Parts: sequence; structure tokens; C-alpha cells
Amino acid sequence: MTWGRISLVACVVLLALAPLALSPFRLGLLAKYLCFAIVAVGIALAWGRGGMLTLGQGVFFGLGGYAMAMYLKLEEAGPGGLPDFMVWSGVEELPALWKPFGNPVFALAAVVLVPGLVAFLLGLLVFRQRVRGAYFAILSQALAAAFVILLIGQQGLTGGTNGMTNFSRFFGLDLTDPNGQRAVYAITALLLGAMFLVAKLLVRSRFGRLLVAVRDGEDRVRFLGYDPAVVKTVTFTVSAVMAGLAGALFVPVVGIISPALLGIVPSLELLVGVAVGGRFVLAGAIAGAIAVNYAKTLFSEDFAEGWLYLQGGLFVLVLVFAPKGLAGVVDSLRHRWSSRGRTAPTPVEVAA
Amino acid sequence: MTALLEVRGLRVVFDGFAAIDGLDLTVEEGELRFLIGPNGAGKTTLIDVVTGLTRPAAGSVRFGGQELVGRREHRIVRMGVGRTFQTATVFEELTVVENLDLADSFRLPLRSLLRRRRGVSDAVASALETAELTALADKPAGVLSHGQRQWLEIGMLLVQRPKLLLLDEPVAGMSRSERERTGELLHRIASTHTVVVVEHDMEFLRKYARKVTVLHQGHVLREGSVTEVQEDPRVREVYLGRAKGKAVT
Amino acid sequence: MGALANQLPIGLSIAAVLLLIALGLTFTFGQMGVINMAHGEFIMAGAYTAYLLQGLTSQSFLVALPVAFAVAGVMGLLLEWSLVRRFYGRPLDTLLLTWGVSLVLQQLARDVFGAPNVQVTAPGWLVGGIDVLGVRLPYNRVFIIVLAVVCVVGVWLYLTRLPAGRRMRAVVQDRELAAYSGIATGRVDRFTFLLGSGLAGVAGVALTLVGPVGPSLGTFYIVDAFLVVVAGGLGQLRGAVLAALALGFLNSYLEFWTDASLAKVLVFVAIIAFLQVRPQGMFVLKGRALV
Amino acid sequence: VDEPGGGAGAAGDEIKVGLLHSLSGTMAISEVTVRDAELLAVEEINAKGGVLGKKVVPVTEDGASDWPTFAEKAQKLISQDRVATVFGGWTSASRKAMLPVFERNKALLWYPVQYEGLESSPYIFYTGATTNQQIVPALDYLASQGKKKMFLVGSDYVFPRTANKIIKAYAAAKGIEVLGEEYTPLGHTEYSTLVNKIADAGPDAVFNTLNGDSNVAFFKQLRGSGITPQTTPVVSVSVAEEEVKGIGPENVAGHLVAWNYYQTTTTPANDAFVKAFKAKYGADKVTSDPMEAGYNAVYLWAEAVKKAGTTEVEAVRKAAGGITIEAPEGTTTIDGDNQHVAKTARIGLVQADGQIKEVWSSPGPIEPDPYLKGYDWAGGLG
Amino acid sequence: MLSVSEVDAAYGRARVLFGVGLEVPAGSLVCVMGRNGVGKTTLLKTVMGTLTPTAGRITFDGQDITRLPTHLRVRAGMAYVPQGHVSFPQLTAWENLRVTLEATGHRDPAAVDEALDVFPALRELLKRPAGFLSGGQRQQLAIARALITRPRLLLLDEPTEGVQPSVIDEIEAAIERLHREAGVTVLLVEQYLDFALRLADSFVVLDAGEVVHAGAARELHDEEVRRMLAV
Ligand SMILES: Nc1ncnc2c1ncn2[C@@H]1O[C@H](COP(=O)(O)OP(=O)(O)OP(=O)(O)O)[C@@H](O)[C@H]1O
Ligand SMILES: Nc1ncnc2c1ncn2[C@@H]1O[C@H](COP(=O)(O)OP(=O)(O)OP(=O)(O)O)[C@@H](O)[C@H]1O
Ligand SMILES: NC(N)=O
Ligand SMILES: [Mg+2]
Ligand SMILES: [Mg+2]
Repeated sequence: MTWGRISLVACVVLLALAPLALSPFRLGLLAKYLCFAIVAVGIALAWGRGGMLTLGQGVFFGLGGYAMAMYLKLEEAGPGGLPDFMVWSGVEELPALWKPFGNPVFALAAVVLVPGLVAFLLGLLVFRQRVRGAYFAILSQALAAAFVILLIGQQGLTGGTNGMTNFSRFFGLDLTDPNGQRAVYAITALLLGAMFLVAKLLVRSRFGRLLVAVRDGEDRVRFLGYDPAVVKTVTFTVSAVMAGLAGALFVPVVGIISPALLGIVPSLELLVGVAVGGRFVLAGAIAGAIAVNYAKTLFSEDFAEGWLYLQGGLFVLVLVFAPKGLAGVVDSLRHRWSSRGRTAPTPVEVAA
Repeated sequence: MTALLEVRGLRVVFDGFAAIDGLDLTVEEGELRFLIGPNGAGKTTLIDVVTGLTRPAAGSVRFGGQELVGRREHRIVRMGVGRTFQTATVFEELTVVENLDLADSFRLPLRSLLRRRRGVSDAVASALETAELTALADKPAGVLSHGQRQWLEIGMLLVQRPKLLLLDEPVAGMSRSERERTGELLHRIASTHTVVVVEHDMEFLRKYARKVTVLHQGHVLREGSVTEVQEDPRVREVYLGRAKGKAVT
Repeated sequence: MGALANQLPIGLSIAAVLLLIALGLTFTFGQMGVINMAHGEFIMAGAYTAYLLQGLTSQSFLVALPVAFAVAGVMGLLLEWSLVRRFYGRPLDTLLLTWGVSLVLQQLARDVFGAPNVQVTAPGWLVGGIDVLGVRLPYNRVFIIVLAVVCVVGVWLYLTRLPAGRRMRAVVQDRELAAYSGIATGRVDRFTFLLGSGLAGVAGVALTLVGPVGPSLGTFYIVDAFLVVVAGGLGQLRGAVLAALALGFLNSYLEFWTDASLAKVLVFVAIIAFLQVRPQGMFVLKGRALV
Repeated sequence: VDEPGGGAGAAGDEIKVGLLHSLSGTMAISEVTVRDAELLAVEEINAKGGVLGKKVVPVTEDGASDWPTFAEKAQKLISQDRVATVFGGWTSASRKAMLPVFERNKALLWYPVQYEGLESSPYIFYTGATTNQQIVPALDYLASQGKKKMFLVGSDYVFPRTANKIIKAYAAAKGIEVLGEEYTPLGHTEYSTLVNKIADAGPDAVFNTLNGDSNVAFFKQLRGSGITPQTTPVVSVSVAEEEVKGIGPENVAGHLVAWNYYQTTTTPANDAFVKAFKAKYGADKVTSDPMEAGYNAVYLWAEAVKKAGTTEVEAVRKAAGGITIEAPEGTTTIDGDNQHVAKTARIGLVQADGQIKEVWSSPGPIEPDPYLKGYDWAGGLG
Repeated sequence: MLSVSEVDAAYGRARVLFGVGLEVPAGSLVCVMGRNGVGKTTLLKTVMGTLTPTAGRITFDGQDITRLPTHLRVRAGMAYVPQGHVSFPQLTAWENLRVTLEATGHRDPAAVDEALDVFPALRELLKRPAGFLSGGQRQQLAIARALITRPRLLLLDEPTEGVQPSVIDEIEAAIERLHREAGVTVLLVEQYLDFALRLADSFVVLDAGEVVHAGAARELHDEEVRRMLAV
């Protein structure tokens, strides 16, 4: 067995044992980290492989989350009932947009299709016009800002800044009960595994190579007979769908979905995990997302006021000293291990 | 023989400056055509227009009877037009084989692209051999030297199997022996494909060219055999230089 | 009708604010390719400089302009020297790096100045406004417009007329070649960052006239500032000016007809639409090389 | 394994309580000082021997101006730290996010800020004003001043929107014209267009429910526009001494605010409170209504625990009804039914020195009426 | 004038130069030759200081410059024309020249005119961004840029690549002039044997990062050397 296999098995075992070892509160937090890890897989694909630094992944996370939340809210309100926030927002009749979300099949389809479709359309518009690099990053950031403002402005429809909260049931599971929480955790862990596999297959396929080629030489790829806009749009869509699925699970896991989770800062925080873990390696991105979010919980519990120093500082340190993230460090350690004894030339600095 | 590439009344303007101005050019099927001309004559621009990188202000480019102007780059490639670049551009992080494989796979439907590559196709294998890169097949292209990169690029063009190959200074910066190898390869390819080569190396030209077109200030100055072109006083004046036209042998 | 006319100077003044905050980015982002998320915190530093200086002299507000330039500029220089210089050629990484720095700077400000906003008293001559042809012009807005014009002209002269500006552009475009041309690239990098950050400081002083002065000050403006630079085309001063004007007027009229939230969303939609018509507006041709 | 609910937190000779406010993000501007006031109360109580002979130990968490974080940290305080109760929140958004957590865990939250009413959770004590103790008196005051045309400006979230719904119902009943209603996102800083709209509409008064940093931008940009407090006063319900300081007193001087407490309120308890606060945090610090409400919350809880003889949640809830303290704002009593407190309404005028002068006050504490059941015109609300 | 001794250089882990030694006497014209990928460009970059040698020593005018920043080498009188038509793409051709002039010690505007006299075709292109120029035009610009600094030591990396034949003649004449009349020392990398032969006093052949042969120019006719340069 290779190192990669061994650590993969170890991770699976650890995740499987977690429900036995952790309190429901801690297990809930872990499930939350796993949601972010699912987003991280998508980001590693789009950014690490495809060079698309998406600062607006919160948007897709949100679309999935709201689709799920709408269903759960309607489920809770019962037939003819109105979600609680509509009552206090003065809405008297269920808005037309909400009606189909009473149907679980529609809602589940929307979790996948809405983020996917939005990403697809946006990607097509933007990538066909050859917007890339920093421009794409900033545009996606503006998208996140605009999306949040839109959500907040439609209080009657979306719950405004509050978003939606107070969910107690999830497809028959009782979310207030530790067993229900364990079940939701298990679903999240399984979904993460599935997304990891999907991404892995994609990366290894010809399409994955093509994606790297697009990242490194988009214009050159055109002269190999491919449309880079299609390659990028497909990848962007896949990563958006992953974010949407994660958002949908976030709702039962954490019990709230609100614009505060989707704006620029949360979107950036999603990236932090990926950057710290190593954006070029899927497993690194997952590990990074879990580690960074765990660190956030830990630090903000123990040094509430110093959290920003730690978060910011950690981030700077990783970027400066391990630009390829933890995965890069692991990789070079392994390299050093295997080349011990042999004389390696000293690296040379290119000064300018 | 029928015309494969027909350029008519082409005009390309950048910021008021006409880089190509009233250019007409016909390349027959199966031809090996050399394109020469002073720096800035519009040779690269012409290739850019044919391959969709640059949009002309006026004129038409027909390939096998179909208009190319207005089509996107990858569509033109899919119609069978391939090119290399003045400075070789390969994907440094991908291995040599992967570079070639990508050039080979563009005809696959998206569905099969999503599968993993298994083994190496015949076209890729033979391109590896032609470019003498078999030993380096699994090395990332980033480690290749200048010359090897140019070879890889030519290899990628070959596996693309285009009907028309446009080569922009393929031997620039190559050592003498590599020039020879490239020349021989060109000859072999030209027996089955239509090839247009841009070159400044007169030695190379004399050795391998049959028909030569001389561009100057965006239009055709002269067309003919190597000797005809070389003796033309106008070509000497703007391109070859007074003294050296035939001094170098 | 009067109100509609009033939106004209408002659009202009929004444009001036946008431009002032975006101007520094034409250096750090437009020229050096560094997506400096800490730019907002340099603006904040300028604003706090004005806060600290107030009351020291009778014209402390005016004095604050050059001092803030120096304070923010030196902060930028330190950032470049300590961190950013390791990141040239990796623009996307600079975004994350400087975001980390911006978090730290915000918390630092919170610890030094406290979380609540502080107050910068506008000088007497900037209080009030005048009516021109029935259009109301507050003096603070007039001041910002004038300041923006002065800064734009200064930057334009620097970039196009002064050897230093040329050197800066050369270094950014090809660091190695610049060294071969005899340019001390490291020094030019630091100086460029100093200028860009210094302009953020100046913007910060101006913003104390119209907005809150607190640790989060930068976060309010940073996204809009980047949008201006992007919509204008990277490194294009003319583009940035046009983009700021377009966004300013768009904002002012859209908000007038709808509301502030919807206006922001519509502006974003407008940018995407603009892209469909003029994608070149969004990126600069780096010559004919393939990317 | 966690067990839900309070009653915990009293292990050994300590009682742990949670303080959950935004220490970072846009709301830190308002919340940090509330937390400071709560810490002061804890300190004072401990100095007097604590509660039930035990020392009160505060556990601080950062809500980071992020509502889901408030929910997560609330859960953490309850199930991990086992605190006896939590004092926290500022925006209604954060309260709405925490509410299900407290209800599910049967734990207690003390919420110290004026809000939009239409809520009464059995697991929340509301020590700030509800609408009939702040907004309604403010409207009455404006009406008494002959203001007939109003413009509504607010941040875009549940409190301002609900508050404005109430204001419009009131206006409709009392023949007041509402000329405009505008919302801006939290943290918005560009108000020139809004100011132009106000100038264009020409109201007698502006009712301001902006929260946080936006107030600074709004008042600074209002000042040069030609709208003056004399012609068109702005009455704010989320601008207190702390915010006045940040806006710059010269920019708000002459405008009105509505609260239940000012630093200038003259009660013996307030003298002590202001003195203690300045002694602990610096002479340049000001006190404000939400700070005072947070300070009160700690005392009210302590009294309820003493009365109940335990920190157990249901017992404390039962004991809380009728608890009275002499607070800085005056006599303050918990209403056992809706768990709000009776408060005196006060209209204030912002002074050039940043202090607020009371210009009107209700004759005595007003009983809390979160659903405005006692007002005919409010029939159609909630 | 320039002396390179026992120099090793590497790109990251990949070692390229192995103990390279080279003497360029003042007033001489030395040509570096070798097949593709043997390390010619790497050697010049090391001499110019954009690559720091892992071992060895480089002196210029008797001064150790092994660790001297590149721009100071330029101000000390070295000029370099890199391989592959490099320019500042968004500066106009004129600005490309101007910025170099301003960075050099002498700042004599006449230097621009002198350089343009060598490449008259450039005069019409001065207002165009260099990135838009054709490959050969950019190469001419690159050489002009180096001439502007009025170097004492000129390093040229395949200066004729992509340049039309008549201009190659001009370049040859210009180098000749500089070398013979102004006494400029030249280190040239060139694949065109004839071009090199006509100009060089002495030559060095690199193979796989090592100097395998060095000698006077006339020896180049030797079959052995020709063989060395072949694959
Ligand atoms: N985008 C552009 N903007 C302005 N001028 C351009 C642009 N692209 C090309 N040109 C000009 O058009 C002319 C033709 O350039 P082109 O690259 O086609 O020449 P070429 O024949 O390939 O020359 P070379 O032999 O040097 O490669 C040149 O004068 C060049 O400066
Ligand atoms: N940036 C780089 N990173 C890693 N290896 C490199 C790099 N640049 C060059 N090399 C390698 O170093 C070796 C020498 O390259 P160099 O460019 O010096 O060759 P050269 O002699 O100038 O060749 P050419 O005649 O093709 O210009 C080559 O094997 C090349 O693959
Ligand atoms: N309750 C408030 N002010 O949000
Ligand atoms: Mg060309
Ligand atoms: Mg070379």
C-alpha cells in the first residue's frame, strides 16, 4: 500500500469512529467542517486545477442552502402554513417562488440544479469573453457581494439578514435528537467521500489534463481545437454544484442559513482552508478545510479577541513558507526522506 | 490541384496602421509554400488571421471553400488548420505524452474526455518517435530545452492531423543539425499535407523551398521559385540586402 | 426634476470617492499585479492619521493629507518589503496574503483605537454647501471632487511623463529585463508600493468627511475600488476614470429610481452586461504573446 | 455526554455565565461596550460576595457580527461550558439566530437592546425596550410637536422593517403622512442619494432606524445638504452616546433620539454606574442605553437567582416575575408574563458636547407590550 | 575584462552548469557555441546576475561581481541582449529605449539616435507598444536598447534569431564597428556559424554544461570543432 492509500484508510476510519467518540455538539461541529470540506473539493478543482480563483463560492453554497431551507421551512409550517419569518415580515400569502419547494423531489433537484445553472450561465458569459485571473476573482467577489445584498433586500422572500433558522426535522430525522444528528453527520461524511471520488476521477481523466492545460495556457489550448470556455464552465459548474450540495447539508447540520454565511468574507474563508491544505491536492484541500475551521473554533473559543491575529497570521505564514500548503510540505518532506544520503544541489535563488 | 487556402482582399488594421493591406494568396492542396519578407511585413499577422487569432478589417479567407473569418480559433482547428508559434508554447506542467495526447484527443466527445487515458494512441507514439522524444515521454515539458520544445510543438501539430499546417519560424534558434532534421521532416509531411512555412533562414529556404511568396508591407511583393525570388531586385532591396543575397552559400 | 438634476453632482461625487480609493490600486494592482486586500486598511490608516492629528494645528485637516500619505505609504512599503516581494508573478496568492494582513491590521486598529468609531471634525470651511443653479453642492463633496482631480492629474503625470513612472511600468512588465536595463528593481517595487499605499492614505483622510472612521472602514470600500479598476481595464488610468464616472452615475441614478440595495445589484449586472459588449475593457493586451 | 439545559454552571463555588457579543466585525462598534458594562456588573456583584455565595465567572465568546456564529457560540456556551445563563446579542438578527438554540436547550438568554417586539420567547429576557417603550412614545412626541410628514430611513433587516411597519400603522391611524421609506444594507456608507430623496420629499421629520456604522455616513452627509435639525429633525432609535461620539457631535447636534436611559439621566444609581464605568474603562468613555440594559440584565438575573435559590432555569424564570432593581434608568421591574421589563421612555436632544439632554419623558415606567395589544391602531400587526 | 572561473549553476534542483571557466580579454570578441540546451543562455544569465552561481567566481575589470545585483553590473558597463525578442510589452518602442537611457549612468540623449541609426526601421515604430511589434522588430529593439547604455562589455544571446537577412548584415556591421572602432568587448552566443566566424576572435564550445573546447577563431574551421557542434 502506498502512503496515500494508508492515510486515506486512516481518515475513513477516523471519520467513522467520530460519532462514537464525540459529544453531539462536537460532532455537529465536525459535520459542519465536513460541509466546508465538500466546498473545498470544488474549489480545489476550480482553483487548483483550473486556475479560476472563485471568491464567490458562498453564492452557490447559499443557493443550495436556501433551496433546502425553503423545503424544510415549508415542511415545518405544514400545508397552508407560512414560515415563521414571513409571518413577522408581514407576508400573508406564500410567494409563488416558494410553492414548488414544498415538494421534496423538486427541492432536492433544485439543490443541484440551481447552483449548477447559475454557475453555468455565469461561466459561459464570463469565460467566453475571456475574463480570467484577477479579473475573474474580483468579478466573483462582486457577485458574492451583490448576491448577499439581493438576499437581504428581499426579507419577505428570504428572511433578509436573518436568513432562516429553527429547523427541527430533516426528511424524517429529528434534528434535536442526538441520533438524528448522527445520521446527518453520516450523510455529510458519505457525500464528502462521493465528491472526493468524483473530483479524483475528473482530475485523472483527460479532461483533468485539459483543465491544467487551460489553466497554464488558455489561449494555446484553443489551437489544439478545444474551447477553453467550455472546459472552464464545466469545471466551474461542477464546483458550484459541490458548494450547493454542501450548503444544502449545512442547513440541517448547523440549523441556520443566512446571508452572513455567503458574503465575501465567508467565501474567502472557504479559500483559506484550501490554500492552507494545498490547492493542488484534493486530499490536502479537504484536510485544510477541516483543520482551518477547527482552528477557528478552537482559537475563537480560547482567544476570542485575538482570533483575527491568529487567523490572519497563520494565513500569511502558510502562504510565505508553504505556498503549496500542507500538502506541499508533506510532499517535500517525503521527497527529502527518499533522497536522503544522495547529494542534492542547493537551491538557487533567482535574484532580479 | 485545387486551392485549399484562398485569401482575398485581406486587410488588417491596428490603431490606424495597416499591417496587411490588400493581400491575395492562394495555396494549392499538397503544396509546400515558403513565406518570407521583412520584419513586420505581416507574415505572422497573416497566420493569426487564418487561425482566428486576429480579426481582419476586410477581406476573406476561404479554406476548402469555407469562410474562416469570424470563426473562433478552436472551430478553425477542428476544420483542419493547425499552426505553431514563433516562440514555442507547450504545457510545462503536463508530461510530453500528455501534451501530445491532448493535441490528439480534441475530436473525442466530452463523454470520453471524462475517462482516463489508457496507453498511447498510434498517432502519439509515432509523433514521439518523429520528434525523438520517446525517452522524455514521461517528463514534464517544462524541462525541455528550447529545441526540444519546438520539436514537441511540431509533434503536437502532427498528431492534430490538420489538412493545412502553418509553421511560424520553426527552426529559429535551432542548431544546425536540428535544422536539417526539421527540414527533412518538413519534406516528409509535405508529401501528404499542405504546409506553409515562415522562415528567415535563407540557407534553409534554398535547401527545402519550392515555391516562395514574399510579403512586403502587408501585400505580396513577389511569388516564384527560390531563384526567381532571390534574383528579384526589389526582394533584394527590402529583404535580402544589397551585398549578401547570394554571398552566403 | 430638481431632484433629478441634483443626482448629477451626486453621481460626480460618488465617482470622485470611488476614484480616490481606486487610484492607489492603479499602482499596486494595475501596475504591479498585486491584489492588495490590505489597501482598505491603508485607507483606514489615513483616516486614523487625520483623527490623531486633529487639533494639533489650525489646519490639521490639510496637514493630515501629506502625513497620511506618508504613514500609509510607509506601511505599504513595509508590506512590500516584508511579504509581497516574495509573491511577484503570483497575483492570486497576493490576494490571500494581503487579506490575511488586512485581518491583522483591522484587529490592531481595534486594539489601539477601540472598536467604536472615532470622530474627525471637519474644518469649518468644509461645513455647509452652496446652491449652484438650484443644485445643492456640499463643500465636503466639492473638496473630494477637487482632491480626486488633483490626484488623477498627478498620477497621470507620474505614469506618463516622469522617468520614475516609466521605470515603474518597465519593472512591472518584465522584472528581469528591467534589471538588464540597469533599473534597481527592488527599489522601484518598494517605491511603487509606497505611492499606491500613500494614495490610499490620502483617500482615507478625505473619507473622514463623509463616512465612519473605525476599524472596518476599509472593508466598506475595497470591493467597489477593485471593481472600478477591473471595469476600467488593468493599469489604465483613463479607464479607471471612465469606470468611476460610469459607476458613480449609474449608482446615483439607479439608487434614485430604485433603492440602495437594488442599485448595487443592478450595477453588478451592468458590469457583466458591459463585458459582453466590450470584453477588452476588462483586460489589457499584454502584447501578442499567448496566455 | 452533554445534557441539554441550564441549571448547570453552578459547579463548586463558581457560577459560570456566558457573555456573547460581537467583538469583531461591523457590530463590534456597538457590542463591545455592552460586554464591558456586563463585565462591570459581574465584577461589582462578585465584590459584594457573588451570588448564592458563589463567584460569578464570565465566559466571553465572540459572535463576530455573524448570526450563525452567534448560534454556534450559544450552543457551545450551553453544552460545553454549561453556563447558568447567557447575556448577549445586539441586532435582532443575532437574537433570531440564537432563539431556537436557547429554546431547544431550555437555557436562558438575556438580550439587552431595544428591538421590534412581536416576540416573547420563554427562554429570553428582554431588558431593552420593546416598541411601546421607545418607538411609540417617540411617535407620540413627534405628533405633539406638530410633525405631520415623515420620512423613514433604516438598515435593511428585521428590526427597521418591523419598526417601520409599526410606524406606518401608527401614521395611518393618526393622520401622519409617510413620504418615503428607504432601506440600505448594513454597513452602507453612501447616503447622498438618500439625502437628496429626503430633501426632495420635504418631510417634517425623519425617523431613523439605521444601525451601526451607517449612521456616521448618514449624518455626515446630511449635514452639508441644507437639511437642518430646526426644519427637519431626525429622530433616531439606534443612536446612543457611543454612536454620537463616532458620528461627531457637531454632525448630530440638535437631532432627536429616543431611549430609556442617557448618561445624563439623574438617578443615584446612574451616578454610581457612570463613575464605576469610567473608573474601570477610562474617563473619556461614555455610557449608553444598551450598555445600561446589559448592566441591568446581570443584576436582574442575580436577583432572580437569589430569589430562586438556584441557577436552575425553570426556577429562575419563575422567580424572575416582579423582580425589581433600582437601575441607572430608575426603577426597573421584570414582567413575569412576557419577560420584558417596565421602562421609562425618554426623548433626548443631542448636544454639541456629545451628551444627550432629556427633553421629554413618560410619567413613569411603561409596562412592556411586545405585541402592542393595548393599541387599537396596531390591530393588524403580527 | 570578464573572467568566469569554476562556475556551477542550477535551476532549483536541476543543475545546468558544471565548473565553467571563461576569459574575455578587454577588446576581444568571444563567441560561445554549443547545441541546443547545453547551457549557453544559463551562462550569460549567470554572468549578468539573474542567476546566482552555486559555486565559482565571476570578475569584471578585476572586481569580484559574483554577488553584485544585476542593475549595478549594467551601470558598471555591461549590457545584455537576452534570447527571444524580449521587450517591455506595454511601453512604446520609444519608452523602451528611453527607460533604459534613464537608468544608465551617462544619460546622453544622443545615444538613442546612434542606436536608431543602426536600425532605421525602428524610427517609424517608436510610438507603437513594443508588445505589438513583430518578432524581428522586437529583436532589433532589444539590440538597440543594449547599445544605448554605451557598454564596455556587450553580451548577445542569439541576436540574429528571427531577423531578416539584410538586417542581420546591419547587426554584423554594427557589432564590427563597436568592436573595432569603439573597442567594445563582446561575448556572443550564436548558432549561425558563418556569422560567428566572421566576427569572433576566439570561441568557447559548451556541451552539457561544461566547456569542452576553447581557442582562437581560425581553429573553428577544424573538422573536430564542427563535429563537436553537431548532434
Ligand atoms: N496588435 C498590433 N497593434 C499594432 N501593430 C501591430 C499589432 N500586431 C502587429 N502589428 C504590426 O503589424 C506589422 C506586421 O507584424 P507581423 O508580426 O505580422 O510581422 P512578421 O512579418 O511576422 O515579422 P517578423 O518577421 O519580424 O516576425 C508589424 O509592423 C507590427 O508592428
Ligand atoms: N527555468 C528553467 N528551469 C529549469 N530548467 C531550465 C530552465 N531554463 C533552462 N533550463 C534547462 O537548462 C539547460 C540549459 O538551458 P539554456 O537555456 O542555458 O540552453 P542554451 O544552451 O541557451 O540552449 P538554446 O540553444 O536552445 O538556447 C536546458 O537543459 C534546459 O532544459
Ligand atoms: N434590535 C436591534 N436594534 O436590532
Ligand atoms: Mg513573425
Ligand atoms: Mg539559449
